Amino acid sequence: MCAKAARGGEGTSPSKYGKELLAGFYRTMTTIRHFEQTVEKCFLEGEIPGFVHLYIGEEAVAAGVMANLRDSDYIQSTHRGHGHAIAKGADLKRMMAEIFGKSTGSCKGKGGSMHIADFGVGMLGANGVVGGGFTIATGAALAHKMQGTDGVAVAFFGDGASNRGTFHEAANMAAAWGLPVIFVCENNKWASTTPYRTTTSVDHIADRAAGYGMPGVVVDGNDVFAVYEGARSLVERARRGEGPALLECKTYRIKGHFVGDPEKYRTKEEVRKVFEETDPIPRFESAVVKARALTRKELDAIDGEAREAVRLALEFARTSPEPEESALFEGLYV
Amino acid sequence: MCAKAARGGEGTSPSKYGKELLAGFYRTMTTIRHFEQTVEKCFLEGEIPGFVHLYIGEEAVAAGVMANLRDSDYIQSTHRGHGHAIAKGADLKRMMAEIFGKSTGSCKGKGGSMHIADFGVGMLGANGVVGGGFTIATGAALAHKMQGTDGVAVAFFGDGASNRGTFHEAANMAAAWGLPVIFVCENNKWASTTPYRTTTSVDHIADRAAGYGMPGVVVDGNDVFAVYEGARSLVERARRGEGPALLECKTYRIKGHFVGDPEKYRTKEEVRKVFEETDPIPRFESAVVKARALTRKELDAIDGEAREAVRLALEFARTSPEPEESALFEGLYV
Amino acid sequence: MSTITFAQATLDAMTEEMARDERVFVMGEDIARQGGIFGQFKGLADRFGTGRVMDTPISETAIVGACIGSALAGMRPVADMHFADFIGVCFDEVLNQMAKIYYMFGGQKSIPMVLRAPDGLVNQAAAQHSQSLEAFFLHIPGLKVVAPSNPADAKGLLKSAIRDDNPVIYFEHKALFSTKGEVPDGDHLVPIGRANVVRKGSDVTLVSYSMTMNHCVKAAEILAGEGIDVELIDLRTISPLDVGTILESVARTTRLVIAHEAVKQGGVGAELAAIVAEEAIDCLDAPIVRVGAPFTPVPFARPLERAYRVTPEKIAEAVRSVM
Amino acid sequence: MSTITFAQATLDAMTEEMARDERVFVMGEDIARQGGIFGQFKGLADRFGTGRVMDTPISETAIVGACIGSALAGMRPVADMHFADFIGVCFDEVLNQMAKIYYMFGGQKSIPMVLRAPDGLVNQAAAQHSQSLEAFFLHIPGLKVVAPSNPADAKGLLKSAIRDDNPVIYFEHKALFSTKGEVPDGDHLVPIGRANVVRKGSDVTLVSYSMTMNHCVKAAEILAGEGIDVELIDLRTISPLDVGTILESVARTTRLVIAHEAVKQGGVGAELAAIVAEEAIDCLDAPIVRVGAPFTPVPFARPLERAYRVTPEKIAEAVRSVM
Ligand SMILES: Cc1ncc(C[n+]2csc(CCOP(=O)(O)OP(=O)(O)O)c2C)c(N)n1
Ligand SMILES: Cc1ncc(C[n+]2csc(CCOP(=O)(O)OP(=O)(O)O)c2C)c(N)n1
Ligand SMILES: [Mg+2]
Ligand SMILES: [Mg+2]
Repeated sequence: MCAKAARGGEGTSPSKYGKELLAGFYRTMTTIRHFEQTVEKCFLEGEIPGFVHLYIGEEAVAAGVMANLRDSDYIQSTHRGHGHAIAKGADLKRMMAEIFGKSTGSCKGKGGSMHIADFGVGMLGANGVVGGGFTIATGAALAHKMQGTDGVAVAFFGDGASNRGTFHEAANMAAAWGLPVIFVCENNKWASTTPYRTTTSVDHIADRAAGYGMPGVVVDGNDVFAVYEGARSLVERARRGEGPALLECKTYRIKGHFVGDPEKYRTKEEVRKVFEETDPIPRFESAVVKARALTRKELDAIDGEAREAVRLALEFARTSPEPEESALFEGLYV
Repeated sequence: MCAKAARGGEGTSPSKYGKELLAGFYRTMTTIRHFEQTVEKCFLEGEIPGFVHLYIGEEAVAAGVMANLRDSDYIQSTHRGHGHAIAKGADLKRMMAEIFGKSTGSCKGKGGSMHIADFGVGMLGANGVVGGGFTIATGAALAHKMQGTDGVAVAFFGDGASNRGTFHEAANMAAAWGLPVIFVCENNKWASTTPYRTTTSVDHIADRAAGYGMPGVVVDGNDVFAVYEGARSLVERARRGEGPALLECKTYRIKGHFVGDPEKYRTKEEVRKVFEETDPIPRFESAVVKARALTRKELDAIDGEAREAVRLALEFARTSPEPEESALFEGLYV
Repeated sequence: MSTITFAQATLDAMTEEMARDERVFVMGEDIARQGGIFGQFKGLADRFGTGRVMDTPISETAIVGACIGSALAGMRPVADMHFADFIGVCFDEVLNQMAKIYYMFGGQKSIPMVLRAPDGLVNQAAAQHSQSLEAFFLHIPGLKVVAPSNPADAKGLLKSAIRDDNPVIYFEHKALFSTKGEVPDGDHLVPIGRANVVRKGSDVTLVSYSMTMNHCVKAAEILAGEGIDVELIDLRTISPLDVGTILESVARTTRLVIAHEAVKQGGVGAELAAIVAEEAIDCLDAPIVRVGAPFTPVPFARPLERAYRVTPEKIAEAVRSVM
Repeated sequence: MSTITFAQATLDAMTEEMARDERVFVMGEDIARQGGIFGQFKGLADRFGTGRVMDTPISETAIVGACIGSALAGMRPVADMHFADFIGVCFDEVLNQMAKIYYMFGGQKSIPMVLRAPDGLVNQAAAQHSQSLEAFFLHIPGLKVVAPSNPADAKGLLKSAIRDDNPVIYFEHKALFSTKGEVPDGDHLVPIGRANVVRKGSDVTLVSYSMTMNHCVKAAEILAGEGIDVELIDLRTISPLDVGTILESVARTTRLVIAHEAVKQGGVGAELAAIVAEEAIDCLDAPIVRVGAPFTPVPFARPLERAYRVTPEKIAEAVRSVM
């Protein structure tokens, strides 16, 4: 347990998975991609207000992790929460409406992008406070344990968030109490404008797991199979009552920190190159096609459905009414 | 660096040290012991108010660490701060007066035991907030670095304090920036009424150092030589600009958590046994006498001086005036 | 009715509510093995097991955060802050999570959680172990804040807080734990948001809460001897404030004095004074006077701490000044 | 005089003070590489190097704690909070360390430190990125708290804060950064603790600070058109309060309205109203009216955020209500 972070899930062949699972991976990733591209466009055109952080390029993490979860499992998300919500099964229409600030939104327009949430499917909320979710997920896991279920909770967090003290307190509590929580790090190399390694003292955040007596696994976060396998063993372990774990998914933040970020701290060239080489969606496509696990046609059909679902969500959001001013005063207390 | 915490300094022979150093170890330890016994007595007799946490049984840690420090180095202490202050060279009279709440105290009677401090000798204060000192010591180390000195800072903390998020934030910042700070854990097996291992997820707190890319060393905290050697290499390393480190000193809290603690959570027998077997002062005495490094007579002379210094401190505290009420309103702003 | 200590009253409340509803549990430092620093959890772990009465690491952000998370997942947690002074450690969890989740997420799930915070001056515990910090939480929408002054209210308010579906901060003064008082038997509930007129009077309205109520009772007795008839109101709930009860009283007495142990500047008294100055200034025949701690950290030494304290004498003097 | 933005004014203050005193340095998230989210640190790292302008980990307790420690060791740190909303993360460091060290340790060493906290509503940033939290710090002895409303004060107060030997929290409203104004050339200092009578008037005293001052200026113009002559006071410093200037004004105008963007309940307005109700109630010819945000978290959707805002119209209406 105290050894260096293990590496997991590399080089898995798609053909060992059933079609349904593979189609699910693809549907999740492509839905997120279309959703985020739509949000970006609408934001830049002034339709969406507030702060918006896009998940583009990191879709394999949400898709791979969430394929191991049930509705009754919980996740705690970050400020970059759309992908998590979609992968956990949140309603696209109500999500898009929320991001547009409409009364039909999942938070009735009170939250917006940074507070996207769908408690009905166990998505316990994006969080505007970086690192605010570690302890909340730990508490949800505690509830599972107290209630005698085999449910788990997942806390997503960024490389930047890994340096919040809440990580430490949650990790120790979860490990000391053997709670079924998986801390999933999306190491996308950047915390806003700050490169990962300049403010974080270790190469792999998963190396910190040993200090809590929990497994720490590093996977290629742009390989949905690697993420799926890495998460699977840790989730199963947690369901068996063997306690928490840390999964670090190495990925890259393709877009600016938020929509509108001038991105002066890195070159377009650098980003373009990484994206071309590692974009999880074409990687998945060519892997499954090559392995004859899914055909181009099947993929295109799924992609078309995803595109259509996002289009409908956009239409729903656009045509939904804004909340009445009186709603300001509603819903402060039960 | 990522390996399990190293063990350091065991089995050192006293004869390799000069007399002055040995006498210093003994003077520090025996002064602390007499000081604390006096404080305990005065508290139980109602002369001292407030909360008082005694350092009895842990003297070797302060003595061993501080023997590596200069006046210009800084320490941040804990709620159990008398021993640290004495070992760092704080004035005994003003310390005792402070604990008595007298105007001649080092904090003019405003702080008391839990806020004992003597900035003049680099003792930056006891802290009533458990874990409040990690980041402050890190900042003092940062100042050393910015000022271009080879000074260091030491943050003392308990096993209980190791679970505060501030530990994590300070450790990462110190390691990422290569700051000359040593985190010295006094693992005395108890956090108030709670046994160490029930709330802390690892056997050795030093095992957490690897997660920050810093050395983590475990020593017998009741062996002043082991502490001295363990601290020495880490302090020298920090002075050379090689960054922070964690030193875990295994010790035991002989007294109740605070003076007056009914101690219902453990047996007197358990405590008596540990104390008899591990009390750092007789251990030191027999080691140096056996090695003919210091004689019984020399030890007795030092002990006598320590006893007398504490007696004088007590007299000073007792005969000093309480602050005037008007002092309440003084010294809020510069 | 039985006469019990404040600590016992809170313990009875915990015991009854934990027996009634198995979703209720409690976590904090040194509460299971020790039974709380003030004996307020004594025997609770024996009765309900350490699965529902949990000793935690010294990790206040994890304590509050985990309670929030468990609440989202259907539990009804109680957290113990050990000393209210440490609430700053988990202030973000209180301010940005616990208080906001219900509103910010559009009412998807409320946080039925109680944060118990032993506060106030006792034992010359000095700057970091003596504070009264309730005013911060008056300024945070989404929280309820209570501060009982006696065993009966301690029990009744704690039971109401546990049953409330909103997050409640429960300030319990450390010096009150050992005080005794009569507590109604059975399922005694005190509604949150309702002040208590403890003493009817016609000359001046004196408002307080928590430990300082005891000083006000003494002050009212002193003043009665001088012919000043004090109407004494125990606020009990600090947020939401029972404005109606106060305005009604001030309308009759035409004078208002507010006393609390917390620092005067920016304290709860400021809000009360401001409300009355806004809603009922025409009723007033005198300045609104506040009695609170001076603007310094709590000092350690005996004479300094004594000078720092809000006392019956200081309260009586303030009342005299408006007559 | 030159006309510059608020952001530039703070940058000039930083540049001048860092050039003047090499003990001054600054740390925060995204300030070196990016120059601050609002451009308020642009180019500072190029000029002084990343040894004095440091990008930190996302570790607010370490940021504030390390600044405190460096101050104890002779430095004069400035910390950037990124958004004031995150000050809860390091609230214990502010409340129990930064504010108390000088007093609690008997004056051995003060903490000459500035905590910069960009606050307020901008851009529909919702519940966790829009708050105005200054009232908490009014209630903490040992801190000074300032909140400039224009570029000249921004520069002068920041320079004074950096030179002050006490810890100062510097609230800078996010919507102000891009606003322009005239700033005196050279070593422009604005004293901490001194309010500014921005507009002389005889009918009513209107007190505000930070961004809301701009709304008050507009309200005063509207009201002037209706024949109501407003005396407008920019508080500038929230703690210690310049009570003298306010009492002097109220004594002349006999009416007081206070406006701020923060939640009304428990806000700075409460303390101001309470002071006047205590010290000058006899001067008053009308209720003291406060204008502040309603008691809810900041909502996201456009119409909700609009309804939430304190506007010139709401302020004008409040003033009319006391005439
Ligand atoms: C406590 C806190 N500090 C700072 C911020 C401002 N902030 C928002 S996102 C962000 C960077 C987060 O980086 P990371 O955790 O790596 O997530 P990523 O954006 O890369 O997904 C920062 C500094 C915040 N929201 N909360
Ligand atoms: C933030 C905070 N939480 C809780 C406490 C109460 N408290 C004081 S000492 C203590 C136990 C500390 O244990 P440890 O760190 O092991 O130090 P030791 O007392 O054993 O020296 C606790 C819980 C506190 N002072 N500060
Ligand atoms: Mg990142
Ligand atoms: Mg301990």
